[in-house]
Amino acid sequence: MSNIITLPAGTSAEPLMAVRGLSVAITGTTGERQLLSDIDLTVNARSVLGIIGESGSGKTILSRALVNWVRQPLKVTSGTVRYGGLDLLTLPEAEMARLRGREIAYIGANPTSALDPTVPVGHQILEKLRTVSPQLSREAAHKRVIDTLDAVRIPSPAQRFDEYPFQFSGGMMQRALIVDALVSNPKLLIADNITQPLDVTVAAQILRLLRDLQKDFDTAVVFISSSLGIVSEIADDLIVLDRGRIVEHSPVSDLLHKPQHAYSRELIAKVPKLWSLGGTIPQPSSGEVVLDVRDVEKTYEVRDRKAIFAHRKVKAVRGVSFTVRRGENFGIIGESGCGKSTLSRLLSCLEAPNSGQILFEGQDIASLRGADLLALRRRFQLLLQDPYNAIAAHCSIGRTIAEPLLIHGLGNRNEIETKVKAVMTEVGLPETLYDQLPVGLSAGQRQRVNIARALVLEPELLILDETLSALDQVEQAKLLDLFETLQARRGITYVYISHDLAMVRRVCARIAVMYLGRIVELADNETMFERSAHPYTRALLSAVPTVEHKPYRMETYLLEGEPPDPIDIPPGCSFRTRCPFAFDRCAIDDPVRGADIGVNTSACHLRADSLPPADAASPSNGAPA
Amino acid sequence: MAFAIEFFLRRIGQGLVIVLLVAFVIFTLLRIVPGDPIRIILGPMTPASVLEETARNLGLRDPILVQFGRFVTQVASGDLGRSFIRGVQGGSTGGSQDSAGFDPESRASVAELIGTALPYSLQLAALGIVFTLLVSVPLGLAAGLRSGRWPDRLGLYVSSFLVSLPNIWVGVVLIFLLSAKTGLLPAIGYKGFAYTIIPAMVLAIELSPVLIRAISVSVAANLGETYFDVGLVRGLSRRAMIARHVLRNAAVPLFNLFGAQMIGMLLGGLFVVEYIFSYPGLGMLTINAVFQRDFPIIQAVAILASGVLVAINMLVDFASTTIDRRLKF
Amino acid sequence: MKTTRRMFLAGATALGAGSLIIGPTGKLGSAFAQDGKTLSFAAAGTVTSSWDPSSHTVAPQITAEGFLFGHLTKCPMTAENPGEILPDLAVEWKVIDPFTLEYKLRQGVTFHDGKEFKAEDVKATYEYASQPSRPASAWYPGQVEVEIVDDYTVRLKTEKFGYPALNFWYVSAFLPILSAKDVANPDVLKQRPNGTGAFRYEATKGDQIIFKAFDKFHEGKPQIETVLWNYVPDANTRVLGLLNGQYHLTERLEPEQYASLSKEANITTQRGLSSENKYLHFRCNKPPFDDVRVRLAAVHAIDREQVLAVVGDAGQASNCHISPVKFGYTDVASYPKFDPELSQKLLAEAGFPKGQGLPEIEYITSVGFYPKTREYGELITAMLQEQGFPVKLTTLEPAAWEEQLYRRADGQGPGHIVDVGWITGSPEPDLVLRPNYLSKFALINGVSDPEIDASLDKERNAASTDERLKILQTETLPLIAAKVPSVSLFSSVFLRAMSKNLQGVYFYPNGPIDLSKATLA
Amino acid sequence: MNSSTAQATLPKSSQPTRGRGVTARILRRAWSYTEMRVAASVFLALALLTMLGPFIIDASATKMNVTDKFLPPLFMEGGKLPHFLGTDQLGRDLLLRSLIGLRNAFAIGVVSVIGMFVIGCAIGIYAGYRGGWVDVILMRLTDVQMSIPVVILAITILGMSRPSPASVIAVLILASWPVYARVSRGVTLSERQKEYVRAAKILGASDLRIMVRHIAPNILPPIAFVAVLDIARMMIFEAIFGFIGIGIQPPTPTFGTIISSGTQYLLNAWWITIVPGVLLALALSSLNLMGGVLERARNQILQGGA
Repeated sequence: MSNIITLPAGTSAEPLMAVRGLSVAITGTTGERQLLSDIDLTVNARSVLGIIGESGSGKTILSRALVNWVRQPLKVTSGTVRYGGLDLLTLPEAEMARLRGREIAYIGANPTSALDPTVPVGHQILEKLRTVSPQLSREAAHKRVIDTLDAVRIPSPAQRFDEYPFQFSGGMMQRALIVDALVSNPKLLIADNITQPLDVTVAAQILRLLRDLQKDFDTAVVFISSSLGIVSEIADDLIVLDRGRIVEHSPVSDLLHKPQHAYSRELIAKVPKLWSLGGTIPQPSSGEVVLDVRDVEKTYEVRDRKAIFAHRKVKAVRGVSFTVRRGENFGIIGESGCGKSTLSRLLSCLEAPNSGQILFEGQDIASLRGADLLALRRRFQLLLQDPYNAIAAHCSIGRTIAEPLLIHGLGNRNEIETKVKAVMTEVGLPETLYDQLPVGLSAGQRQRVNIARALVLEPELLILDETLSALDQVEQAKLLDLFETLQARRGITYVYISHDLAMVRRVCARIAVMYLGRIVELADNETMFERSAHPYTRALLSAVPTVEHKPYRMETYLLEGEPPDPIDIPPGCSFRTRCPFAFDRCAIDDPVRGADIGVNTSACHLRADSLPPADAASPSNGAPA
Repeated sequence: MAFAIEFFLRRIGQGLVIVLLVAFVIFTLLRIVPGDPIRIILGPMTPASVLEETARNLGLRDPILVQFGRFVTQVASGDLGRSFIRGVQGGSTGGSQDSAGFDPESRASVAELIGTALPYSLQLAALGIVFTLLVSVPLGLAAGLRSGRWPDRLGLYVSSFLVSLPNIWVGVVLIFLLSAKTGLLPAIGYKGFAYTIIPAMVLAIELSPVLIRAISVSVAANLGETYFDVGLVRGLSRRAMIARHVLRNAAVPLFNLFGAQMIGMLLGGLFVVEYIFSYPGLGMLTINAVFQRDFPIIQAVAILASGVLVAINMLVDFASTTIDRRLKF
Repeated sequence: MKTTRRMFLAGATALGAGSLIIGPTGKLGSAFAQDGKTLSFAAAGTVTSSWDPSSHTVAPQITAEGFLFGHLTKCPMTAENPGEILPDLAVEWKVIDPFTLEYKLRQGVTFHDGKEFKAEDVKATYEYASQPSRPASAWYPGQVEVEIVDDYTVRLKTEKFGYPALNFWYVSAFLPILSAKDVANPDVLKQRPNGTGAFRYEATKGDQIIFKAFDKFHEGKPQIETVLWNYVPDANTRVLGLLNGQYHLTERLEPEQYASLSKEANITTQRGLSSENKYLHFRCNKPPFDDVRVRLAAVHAIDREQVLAVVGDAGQASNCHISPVKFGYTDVASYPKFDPELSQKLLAEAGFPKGQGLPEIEYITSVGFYPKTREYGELITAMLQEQGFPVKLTTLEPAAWEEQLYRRADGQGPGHIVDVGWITGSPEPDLVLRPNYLSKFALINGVSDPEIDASLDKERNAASTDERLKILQTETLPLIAAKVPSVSLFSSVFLRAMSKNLQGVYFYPNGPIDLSKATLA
Repeated sequence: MNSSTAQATLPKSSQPTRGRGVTARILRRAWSYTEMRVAASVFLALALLTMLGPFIIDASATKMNVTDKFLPPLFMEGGKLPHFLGTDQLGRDLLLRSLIGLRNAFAIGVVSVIGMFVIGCAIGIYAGYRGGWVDVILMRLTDVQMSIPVVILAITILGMSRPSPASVIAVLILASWPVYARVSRGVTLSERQKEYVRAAKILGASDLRIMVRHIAPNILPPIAFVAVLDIARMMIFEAIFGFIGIGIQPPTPTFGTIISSGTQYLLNAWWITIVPGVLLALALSSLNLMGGVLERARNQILQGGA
């Protein structure tokens, strides 16, 4: 079958891959259920085919079917996947194996579990390279891997070669996997949702990297994503997948501007919008200060593997200060590792800060114990992200919501039931659920149970730690409305901790941006999104995958590399290692953000007007200024 | 390197504490359970006053902590003491009632007794492990690699069946079948290597099911890991993935199983099996010592056993962290 | 009294001895010990490191000492004539008065070290060994003075110590004669045995003791040059060794082993009634067995015939608290018999109708020391339960059992019923009766009964052996049978086996083996 | 296998990951195995036989009858009713004794497993939840405990004291609680990071309440499945103790004592040893097979839905 290898793939006459009438079903105890129906698609050489669909639409199954990776309980029920004159689906396993990794490469959504955790990353890439190109000498292969690692801008590749998968961040790992996929120079690359687990700034980097490489390597790419914003950045053509069926297939610009199918329009409507928002932007409140966070620090110790009996300090939160006023919606945003979750634990009094104070109505919550703490907990609640794990499966819904009342010893059995039912109605849960187990509740309903449980204590301050991020857009919107209603009725103050810029944009009056354990910018909503003063904020905003016009162009603000290790925070401005505008002073002098007295502050030596003006970058693919 | 040094320093330190605690627990236990060794040392008809006096002379009436302190000092200087009961001839003597002249020097040194018995036990243990591996590695691998299919079921049946056989019974049945009925192999006592075979088979029957199950679960779990499927899609062959990655990853839980469970089972098994077969190893020595209230031997064996367990656990953990760098220690 | 001995699988392989192929190494072992001069003995017990006979009461060591030491007299202890006394180092003996015995000593006897045997040695030995501080003094009636009449005549005098000298009449056959020189130097005594016996001590190597024939043995040098005492704790291994020719002689067989070895062509089995009886002692100083009616009720509940059926060859029926090979043995007519109705009646009289109200009774027995103790323990437990005794059986390993056996400082012992055997090396009945039934001792049962005490003193103080025999048989033994501080279940039979080509061996009922006339073809 | 594939196809809401939902699913999954049903039937049949045995076989058969000793099983020459499987050295009915032995062993197994489960998990949850030095000390304690093999510990304690059912159970618990402490501690460690624990804390629940009301109901059911295997293990230990002579004392029938006394008569009355052993092996095999299937089902459910 050597003709497969030598086949002049991608000639204009013939598509690289053609899928015809592909159907996949799942077999289970309840019989067969169709997951993909009658898929037709064509991948042309050197082109990028985007596939967009929501979770559950069958994207991943489709992507795997393209490499004949369909296993029990899934089953291909009909159709062909033709590649170079062969039907991959009927190809014997041994011949399929000769195509995989050589002609057709695949990258999945979960980079951290894609490689053997016990073998250094470089060694695994080397192993693959040597398998697909046995003629390469060990030294040559080694050099090629390191060169390619270098090409995808992995810092100090020779050293990284010997590091283990767990030592790679998600973004680094995804780069390594791109290397792994491209090192054999395949004709077709299938990239299944590869930016999904990544932060927006890192995802933007990966996206750009993939686009560059695709051009350099002349590889055809099937790019699968659930984010229209992302896929539209890279794809030439776009396929819209809805419940296992292709509903639309058209060039990206056509789809974005003239969607044919109702579902496509729905998808586009769902893409979060930050700047083309209707309605009013939330305004700062002038109420009394409810929460006053003063210069809070939190450090953890980890064991040092390189020295004897040594510990290293992880500086998770470094001098965070802000104030929240009554009736206000305050937002804290940042990417993974920025210290949000530590801050959330500090705010919810699960941990105490190493230094600094957290004052709730003037009282330092870190010093509270016993009954005082219990009393505080009534007025001060936190809502968590995961609606599945936050409530117990073995308790009835009524019992779950009643739990805080029982803990605090509020009321007798009847009073509790009345209260619980009232609050259930308030959050939009039917009273009939009172005696039911949470099994079968949707994510939104579960989150409502969660909210009801917090509300039953009638708190004054609610901290929402990624509370809505597990929900889809529609549910999110409904709950945000609920919060608004509750705020109006009960005068609750909210602190939203989130990485979701669109959500924050919609509801928060004032917003703090965190980077490496610090608030780098704190400003009111409008200033933040329209006239941000910090390069990091701008980078963040520029990387948001939207399909609207952005004031900050990605080309201008794209960040290099990844945030430094919180153990080894560089001297000077901690952002300077990635800042496109860093200059000499940044390396010596750590910029300090002014105290939060209601004005907008930013921790940057540059004044907002020395940064490139919003929406002023050149429209071409120009290098950063 | 720094990691290795710290690892061993830390673990040896912890290990010493554990061994010391084990020694203390056993030491205390021996002194609070009913049964006064002095009656056995001196024999049944010794007058009470003589009993007391000898017990005092031997330090058996001091507070436990004082006795323990003395014992630890003695062990630290390399002396495991002398048996209460066993004469230098090796056999247990029963009561030498020479109250005036009870002379510990005439009793066998514990270190020597252990030194004599240990090689037998090691030989038995080694052969047992070899048998165990011969049975469980092929079966476990087959079961793990064909998860859900017949080799897997076979593995389940075989391990469920073997684990249900009490070693005492298996021992007796094997003696009956292989020795008494057919005369294929010798069984009771020890007069040559052949005497190790049946006891080792009993050990293997006890250990195999655990290992079969562990290997199959561990291998199957790794086949279910994303990296395995991804590896195939990345272009590596199934064989290469299994040989280079699955087995490597599967080894980590197996190492831990070996350290945490198998060695303990092996030690326990040795005791019972040696007892069944009158096999002159450590287990036999210890069981007799227990029944004879021969404290010095029991203590020494307990210390030795826990020391071995601690050391093996340390090595196993080190091997695991070397294979899988994510593991903490 | 005590050995460690594995009962495990005892008999398992021996039962199939006929069809048994010994393992590969078996052949190897048969190569040695075939020269006709070396006898290899598989012993069930080992010896202490002290060779001073007065330092212990350990049965296997007495067997070992049997090779080495001579005694003034010999008692073959046969059931036909339990009181028979034969000369050994003494050639004549007579009663001078109630407190004096005279022995004429044999001339021309030498110790292993070459010293000539004389009256001084008898004096030294008797006066040393009978000191109450010597651990083995319990074997002897009491302290004694020895008067040297001349080099070959001695007189044992007991007047000063207040008991009749006749008490030594039989014990003289049991007390090993030491050299006066050694008695003066206890260290030597401990380290190197020096007697007048047929064999001398050569060396101890690991589990083996080597004895060599004594050239100047007064009855003539034994034909067997070397005796190897191999300590083989496992009964099964002993049998296997015997079968494959590694050993010529072995002891302490299980009944099943004995039965199957009897069928072997080249093996001689030997079944010898021993001086040991097996007893169940009742702890008489605590309820409920402080009441003689309850004790009798228990005894009437036990069908000793069934017990014997379980014990098989290892036991022989006897209705007496002493063994048939003991002086004074008689078949006590009034010995309590299996009678459930009487048992119920006695229980009711004692206030425990059908056993109601009895506390839980613990029956302590050993496993692995005497044959079949657990089996008949279960049987007796069931029999007692049948009559309403709430009995719980506790089986212990020999060491643990022995630790529980004797009364403690507070006078009481653990449990309520204890299974034990009592063996002595002389026909003297008092060695059994006084330690067990005299209130002052009552080592195990703790009985305190003036009538028994009086009767025991009366028989001891009898002026002549005939009179003593009469008192024992008509008064003392029936009295003990009526009061049952303990019940004697049966008399033990020792089961041994040897190679067919070993002949002329004499086994004493308490264990020692006389090889001085033995030949090995 | 292919959990990731299956996961991708299932809508999230159908994947309960914790609590009783899981338990029920594991049980359902386990029951779908033929092995489970066969093993359960065998076990149930034995249990029934144990309960009914004394009614089927004449009760006097348990009594000793020296004239009827060493009767072979019915299928052999010389067998005699009502002794289906023959008699022992004291003429007692072997089947009945084995069944009673099985019942006693099972009772001891169950009680000791419950004991070690409760104690071990309580300690494990406490250590895992508390963390810090409490954890270090408790875990080192389990190290110590685990460094003494069960048999050695048992021989030392039981061999030196007077064994009774209670002391046998106590020794088994003492020797085996660390396993449960370790497992439950491990799960608790990861569990206390989970959101529901944080949620409960934020609501103001005390630590005790969190451990008892929130963590325990979540983590214990899956551990309980493994405990089934331990019942069998404990029954084997009970037999070993009986064999060595440090278990429950005769005449109460236990497998260990029956086997150990039978070994003396192995060649002329092999059934005394073999018959109870076969019965025990049958009972334990069914128990172990059930445990094995449960464990397997648990792994499938937990890995498939994690």
